[in-house]
Amino acid sequence: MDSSRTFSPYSPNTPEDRRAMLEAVGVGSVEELLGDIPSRVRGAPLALPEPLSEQELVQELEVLASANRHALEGPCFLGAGAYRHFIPAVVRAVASRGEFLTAYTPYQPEVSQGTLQAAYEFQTLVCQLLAMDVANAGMYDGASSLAEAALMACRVTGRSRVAHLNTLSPFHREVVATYAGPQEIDVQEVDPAGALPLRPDTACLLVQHPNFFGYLEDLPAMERLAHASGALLVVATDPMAMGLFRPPGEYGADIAIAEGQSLGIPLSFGGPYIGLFACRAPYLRQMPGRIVGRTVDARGETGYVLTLQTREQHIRRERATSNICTSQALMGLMVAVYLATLGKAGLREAAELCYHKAHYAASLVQRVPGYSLPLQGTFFREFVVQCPRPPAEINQALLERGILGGLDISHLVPQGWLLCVTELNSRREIEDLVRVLRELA
Amino acid sequence: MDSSRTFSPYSPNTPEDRRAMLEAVGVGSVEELLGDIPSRVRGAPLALPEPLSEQELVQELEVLASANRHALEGPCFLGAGAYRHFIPAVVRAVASRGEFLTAYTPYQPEVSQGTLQAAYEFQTLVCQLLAMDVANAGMYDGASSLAEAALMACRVTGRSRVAHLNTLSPFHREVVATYAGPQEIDVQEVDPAGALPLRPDTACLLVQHPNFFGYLEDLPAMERLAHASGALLVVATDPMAMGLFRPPGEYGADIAIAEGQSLGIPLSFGGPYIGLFACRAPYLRQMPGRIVGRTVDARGETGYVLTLQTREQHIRRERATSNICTSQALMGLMVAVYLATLGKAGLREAAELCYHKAHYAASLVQRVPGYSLPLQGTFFREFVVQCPRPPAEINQALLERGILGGLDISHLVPQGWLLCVTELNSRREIEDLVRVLRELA
Amino acid sequence: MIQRKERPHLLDRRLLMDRSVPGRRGVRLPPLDVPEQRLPPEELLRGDLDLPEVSQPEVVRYFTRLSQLNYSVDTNFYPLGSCTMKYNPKVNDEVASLAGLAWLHPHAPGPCSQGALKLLYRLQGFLGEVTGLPGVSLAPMAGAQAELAGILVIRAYHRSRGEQPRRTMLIPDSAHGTNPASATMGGFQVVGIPSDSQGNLDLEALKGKLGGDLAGIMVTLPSTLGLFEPHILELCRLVHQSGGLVYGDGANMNALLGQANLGDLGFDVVHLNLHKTFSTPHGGGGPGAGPLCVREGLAAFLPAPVAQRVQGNGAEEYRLVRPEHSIGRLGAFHGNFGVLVRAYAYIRALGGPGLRQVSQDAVLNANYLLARLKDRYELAYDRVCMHEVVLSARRQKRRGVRGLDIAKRLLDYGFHAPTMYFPLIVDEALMVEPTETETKETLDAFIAALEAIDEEVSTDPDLVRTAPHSTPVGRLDEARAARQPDLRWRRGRT
Amino acid sequence: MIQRKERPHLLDRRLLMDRSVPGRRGVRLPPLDVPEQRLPPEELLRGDLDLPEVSQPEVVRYFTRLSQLNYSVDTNFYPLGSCTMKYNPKVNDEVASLAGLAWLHPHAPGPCSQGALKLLYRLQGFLGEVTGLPGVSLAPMAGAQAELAGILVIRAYHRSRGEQPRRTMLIPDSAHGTNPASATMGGFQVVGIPSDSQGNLDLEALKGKLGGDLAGIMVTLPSTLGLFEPHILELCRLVHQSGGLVYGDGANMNALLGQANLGDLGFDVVHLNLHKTFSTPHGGGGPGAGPLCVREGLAAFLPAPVAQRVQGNGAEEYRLVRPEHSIGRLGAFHGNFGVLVRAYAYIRALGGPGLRQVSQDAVLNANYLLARLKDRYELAYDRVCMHEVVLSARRQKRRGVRGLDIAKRLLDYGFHAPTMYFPLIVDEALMVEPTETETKETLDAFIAALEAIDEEVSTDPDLVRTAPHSTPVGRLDEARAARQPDLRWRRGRT
Ligand SMILES: Cc1ncc(COP(=O)(O)O)c(C=O)c1O
Ligand SMILES: Cc1ncc(COP(=O)(O)O)c(C=O)c1O
Repeated sequence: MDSSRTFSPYSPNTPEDRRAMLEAVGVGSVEELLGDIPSRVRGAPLALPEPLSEQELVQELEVLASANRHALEGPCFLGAGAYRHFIPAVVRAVASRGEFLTAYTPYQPEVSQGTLQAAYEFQTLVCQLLAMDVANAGMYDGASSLAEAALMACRVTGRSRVAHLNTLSPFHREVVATYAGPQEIDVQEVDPAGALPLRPDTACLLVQHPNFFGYLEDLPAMERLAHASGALLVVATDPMAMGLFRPPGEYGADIAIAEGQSLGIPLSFGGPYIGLFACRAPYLRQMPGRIVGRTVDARGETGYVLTLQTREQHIRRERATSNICTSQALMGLMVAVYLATLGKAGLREAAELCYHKAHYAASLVQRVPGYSLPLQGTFFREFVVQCPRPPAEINQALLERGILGGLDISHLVPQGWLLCVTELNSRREIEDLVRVLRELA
Repeated sequence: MDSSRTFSPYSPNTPEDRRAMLEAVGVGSVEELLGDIPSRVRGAPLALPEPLSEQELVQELEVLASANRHALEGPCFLGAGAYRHFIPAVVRAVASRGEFLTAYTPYQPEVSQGTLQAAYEFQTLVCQLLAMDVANAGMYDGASSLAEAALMACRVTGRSRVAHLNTLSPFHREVVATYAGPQEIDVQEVDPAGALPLRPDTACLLVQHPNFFGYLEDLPAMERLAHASGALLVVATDPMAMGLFRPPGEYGADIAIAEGQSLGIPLSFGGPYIGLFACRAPYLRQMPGRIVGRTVDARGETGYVLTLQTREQHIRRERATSNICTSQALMGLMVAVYLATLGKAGLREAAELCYHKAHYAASLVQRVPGYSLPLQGTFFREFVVQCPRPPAEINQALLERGILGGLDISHLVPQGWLLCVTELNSRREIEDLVRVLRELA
Repeated sequence: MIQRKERPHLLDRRLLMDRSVPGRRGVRLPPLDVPEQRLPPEELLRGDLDLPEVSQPEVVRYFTRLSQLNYSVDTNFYPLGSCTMKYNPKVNDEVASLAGLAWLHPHAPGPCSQGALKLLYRLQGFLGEVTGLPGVSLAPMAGAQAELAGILVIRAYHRSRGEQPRRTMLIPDSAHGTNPASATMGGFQVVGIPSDSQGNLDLEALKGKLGGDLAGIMVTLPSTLGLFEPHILELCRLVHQSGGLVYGDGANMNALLGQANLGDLGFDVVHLNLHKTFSTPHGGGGPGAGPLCVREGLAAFLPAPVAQRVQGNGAEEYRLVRPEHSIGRLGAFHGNFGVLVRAYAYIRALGGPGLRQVSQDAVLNANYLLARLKDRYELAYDRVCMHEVVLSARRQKRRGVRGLDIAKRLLDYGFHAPTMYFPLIVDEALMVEPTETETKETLDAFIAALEAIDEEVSTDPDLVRTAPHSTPVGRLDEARAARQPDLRWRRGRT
Repeated sequence: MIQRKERPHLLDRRLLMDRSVPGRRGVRLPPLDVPEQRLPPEELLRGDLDLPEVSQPEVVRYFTRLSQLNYSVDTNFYPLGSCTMKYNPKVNDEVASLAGLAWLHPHAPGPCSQGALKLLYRLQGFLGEVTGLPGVSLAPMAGAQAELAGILVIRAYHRSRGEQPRRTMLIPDSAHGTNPASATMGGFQVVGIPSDSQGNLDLEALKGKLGGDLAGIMVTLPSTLGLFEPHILELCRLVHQSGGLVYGDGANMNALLGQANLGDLGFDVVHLNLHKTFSTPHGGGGPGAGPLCVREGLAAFLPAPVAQRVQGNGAEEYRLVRPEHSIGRLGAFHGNFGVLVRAYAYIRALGGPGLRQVSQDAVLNANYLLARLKDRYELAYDRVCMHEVVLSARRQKRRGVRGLDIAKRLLDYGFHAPTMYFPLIVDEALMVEPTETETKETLDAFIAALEAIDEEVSTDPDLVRTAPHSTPVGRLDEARAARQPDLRWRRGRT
């Protein structure tokens, strides 16, 4: 009965099929076809665990999954770049359709109009959301989008210095550094308070808005600062905030990027997410990434194709605007379905729910003796709490009560704790949290 | 912000749409269209709970779901007509496709070839499995199929008495009684041991094989018994057992039915399942239910249609072979995908896994002092244990240790306990069970 | 060689068994982890088991391609009259597949199934409220089974009163075929009642059929003509006066949600089709669910089981019980639970006002179609309709094109056809039920298609008569299918 | 009026914004359950937010119909060379959507993410074993990003040795475009190496490029010509001798699974494409995952983070760490975890022998196509191939039909086209990669289609030149798309 270990359920051909094919090829065994492989690198079978049947596989993964505490398992106040939002079932229903899921990049547009039209929708939605002229079909994630935006700004301006505020996510900052370093681009931190003029060789000013700490920046001032030095203004934003706050395009941003995860993509331990990437029209040909365009077919019917490919690596090779190839198309589809489902009123409402709940939580927290909100200004759904004891201790105590607390950012703000509240946090959860904080005061 | 309570996300038309439509209709309000409804039955709004947003709905259902202890949550030894088997992911992937899920009964065959061809496959698979000539596209469940088989036998023979063995599932027996009663058909229990000749007015002998207690019947003897009196032999079987045991067709069954749930259908607290229904060719026109046939289209291409509809209620009305209309088509699809995926070797293996594990469990249980197997013969994956104390107590004790025990059948067999073991029960689960039994001896 | 316009990949229709290759398989099973046991004697064992042998990629591709040959609500408008092909919310499928529901064993003991039982209990309450008939059993697995059950309730009721057996069940000529079939299965004699010139039940004819043998009447409300019976109160009064009960076929409840209390109207027993009114997906022909709702005094006869709430020690507790004089079980377990979960979710999402809006929109959409189409297509009855409108292609027939042809031609326009030739009493019937989940734009496009087809009937009737032209297969030979039944694959035949 | 053969319902291509109707929406949100807070000043708030307003049924129908316009592995054979379009097991999608994985927060503290970290740790080990390069980072989100990361590892390595900067990166002319693009992004000067007449890298040319400025070489193995570089050992030796490192583009690893140890071959750094070799679905262009595997001495430079196992108090514990000299982060978090889960599941389902069988079948399938097609279509290089075969339509071009036309005509036959015009060094290239998950029958049907098209090239070249004819849209005007970019919907334009 153990014969079942010896075949792959995913490969159809049987020993007889193989024999017939070998005969057609005119060889006696597959080994003969592999003759170019030096014999001394062959031999040892792979030391991998025994294959599992599907039943065992599911069991193993269930054990691994249940060894995690996921973000829907109970109250959760973690954010910091990845957000717990409600995802309507239609998003999953659409994105799990095999025709979307198991297609490649749409190289044959005549049989890929589904992927292409969806990407065109995505580009439209990104432009509408960010109030920008043009958008690409999506990048790996928000952080790498920001890095690519910095490189793009250097190409556009011919300069090689990138300035960013000190309120930028440290994760984003690291990724910018990874991408900028090899191109000898200097990455420089500037303090938004002391808004000194930028150095004249600055290609762009990177501003996160809301910033890593959840607060809005003074974008009009940042716009003046950047443009006064001939630098581009690059804004990294959160798409859920776009339901409530003025978009980058209305502040004169030249490039706007965002982590798209908030829009219908599950947390999934950090990925796959998607980077939204948009810019002003004049910079279009310096944009990285896939772009879908509308055109006509031989009969004059509307159709969609990948376009402006001369920017891309497979045409331009070492002179391409980026090396990106496979990106996050399916996530773009999910974003499009999410936004279509929530629509104009829904996104506004979702953003407002986040806003009101976060502000309610903040108002309660700061009334607990010992806790304060050290930062001034307007925040969206995240804010920094200064705690009376190390946030790590607080998180530990919360976890014991089944609550996932905020992110410990005491390395950035003394006793700092970054708390996130979304529409998924009920009033009761918020009040339970505050009760525990009071105990820990 | 609470405007969202006032609309249905499932209905698109807006107040403006409605206004335009009312104008086209030429009335001022929908009320006017409802004028035929007597005013005294109108008025009071439905006293239903407040509508929920999708997010709240999911939360409510999650609470309800988690108030159950489901059969994959830990060791489970319950069977008795509903079985815990592994279901490959492809079954769910296919059955959740909107084109299958949201289609109606295929009344327009030109745009329903998916449903129709799948049903034809299902009919083929049922015939192959049961070794019968023809099958329909499925009935509500196994028990109602047996009832319909009894009625059919009465139509075929012109007789009005139905005999069944006392090893028939009490649930099936009840359903047969429900259907037979109004047609003044007598339902009579016979003892397989004392194989008296059947009364001459007997239309059929109903035999469950494996029977309710998990054991095979002496089908050759039953065949002689039935046919000797001119009665039909109706066999109710379990499709998983068909991977291992001789099928009803090889024993001369005239009608064979089965509960199809074992073949890729989740337990779902008892439904939806599907009844498999097959018979010998001469009785085809007395068969209830939908039947799909192969034919050709105007261009001579193969196509499938609902056929032999003159048996059915929508044509024949009060002279129909049955009143069945909506049945369980989607479950038939799931069965077809399941059988295609397991295939010939897989179904055999799955059945053997059940057999060996159940027999291993039986061998251990009967070695525990105080426990015995009161029944003789060959069983498949279920067997009756006679316990040293009331099975209810044993089940309670098991539950406290996280194990779902067997079905208490002490009303049928003194201290009787019906234990089911499938491929999903690991050796360890079996041995844990036996350990607890020993404690309870 | 392949034609310019053909879609060859949609035409590889080989069956699984024709694709079977010895040794292929789609899934691997776990190894045996217990000592191998002795198998029973050979003569009990199966010899050959002739099932397909295909790999997993082939299974996925085969069924995915089959699915693409289907028309569905998820792809376009499905105005199939009497079937209420409304949108099936995706979230309902998701909640029904939560492991705590989808993997709950039907024999799970009470403490292990409180969530499911509570759901059933609450759903019973919801449906009792919707119909105005508080006794509810969720056991029937579809409308037709509910009809049988309801008929048996009526039978049991009469028997319980110890009178002489009442054997007559009145059924209007417009009734769905399941009604007479169910009545017969329930042991009654079916007596037909004609409709009058307005499409209403002929009250005078009814009066002639009343009497001591009358067990009851099966009425569909609105009728299958999409019309609300204006004499319904009188009808119920008359039947009750004769000692009969009134059965309501609730398949058309989408017209009445929140608009009328069926109990107040005089119905004694009513079934609902959750797969119609309550948006559970039809699955290509099921599963459905047909809850049976009865007035207080009949609850003891309901099919088993029903869910009950009891005050346990302190906390409330739910359990399944068998009504005292139950007509019995209809299936091995508790009905199509997975369908019931979806209906529960639907009701919770909409609430009372939402359900009421459903029927309003359903009626408005139907009347919009009626108003816009009646110049081109004759109405079966020229009056306001409820949730569906029955057209007649009489006028087109005079120009040589049948309703069937028009239905088939609609497929070319990308729409599903209406229900054809039902109700039987309407010549060339085309029964159109738009449902509330369609947009005005979709209705407009459908109207435009029917108008264009009416043009074609004049300008190019042959185009219509030979339709459909753009579907995966052309018009199918149903006569041949019935004459030479080919109902299963057989080795060596193609 | 509608044409006989048209499929109008597939042609309603209106965009969401064109379908938008004020007041419609697809989902209801929960009511606010906390006291309403003061909103910030008006000037910070958004004025109009111009998003579509559509109902839920419309969303489902719109995207379902879009999906039906797509070709996919789930529908038919997808022999797109270099892309490894193999079957994507459905179970892998299911396990990736388990709540414990799909809803795990990336900042979840260690004790809350042990299952995920263990999975990552084990997957690193599996991939180290598969490549023979034990240092593994799962952070790169696709092949191209892994290339950049790998290039940066090479850069960091050279820097760590304190030598003068090495700036030259050698890249064969057959390389995928991502290689030169990544090398440039990594700060290197790209120097091309030609292929010889056998399709092998020209060793003599290589020798001429070696020297003190050499940072390394990027080699694809098998090459994009589907050929195994016979001089690979020599090549690696030469590069190493010059102080350079060898980067292996592992996109074609499907040919080598279990057949060759890349570390033993001499590679220093290799990326894998999990969305190719390890069967994770391509999603219409991602997400992918591009783990980077390096030899022991380079592990300290790997991109952050990597998973590590530590012996906690008694029990083992997993955590994410930043390698000591890491080139840094590539994304905000830990890579495309959801993709990694699927690849993990794939490896667990197949094990060592299963993976080895994969490459054997992939190579056999490709050679079968080669053997059966070479009489009709010229081979780029007339020798045994690995997992893919590169044909040339030179012969057909002489008859006036280009490779592009043949590719488009294949769509009419229900097959996806091969990769066209790549590698750039092959005239009229048609690069065919069957993968191991296709049946012999499918390959035979594909061969028959290519044979039939070759006939058509002689008998009816125009039929081929104007193909495709049966697809949802005809041949698209790509030049116009690039000349007049129309990249988004705008109000008032259609
Ligand atoms: C009016 C009417 N009654 C009864 C039924 C039978 O319901 P079911 O198909 O659920 O058995 C139908 C179904 O088409 C119907 O339209
Ligand atoms: C040979 C080769 N290298 C690299 C890549 C780039 O990989 P990705 O698309 O994952 O970025 C590809 C993808 O097509 C490829 O074929």
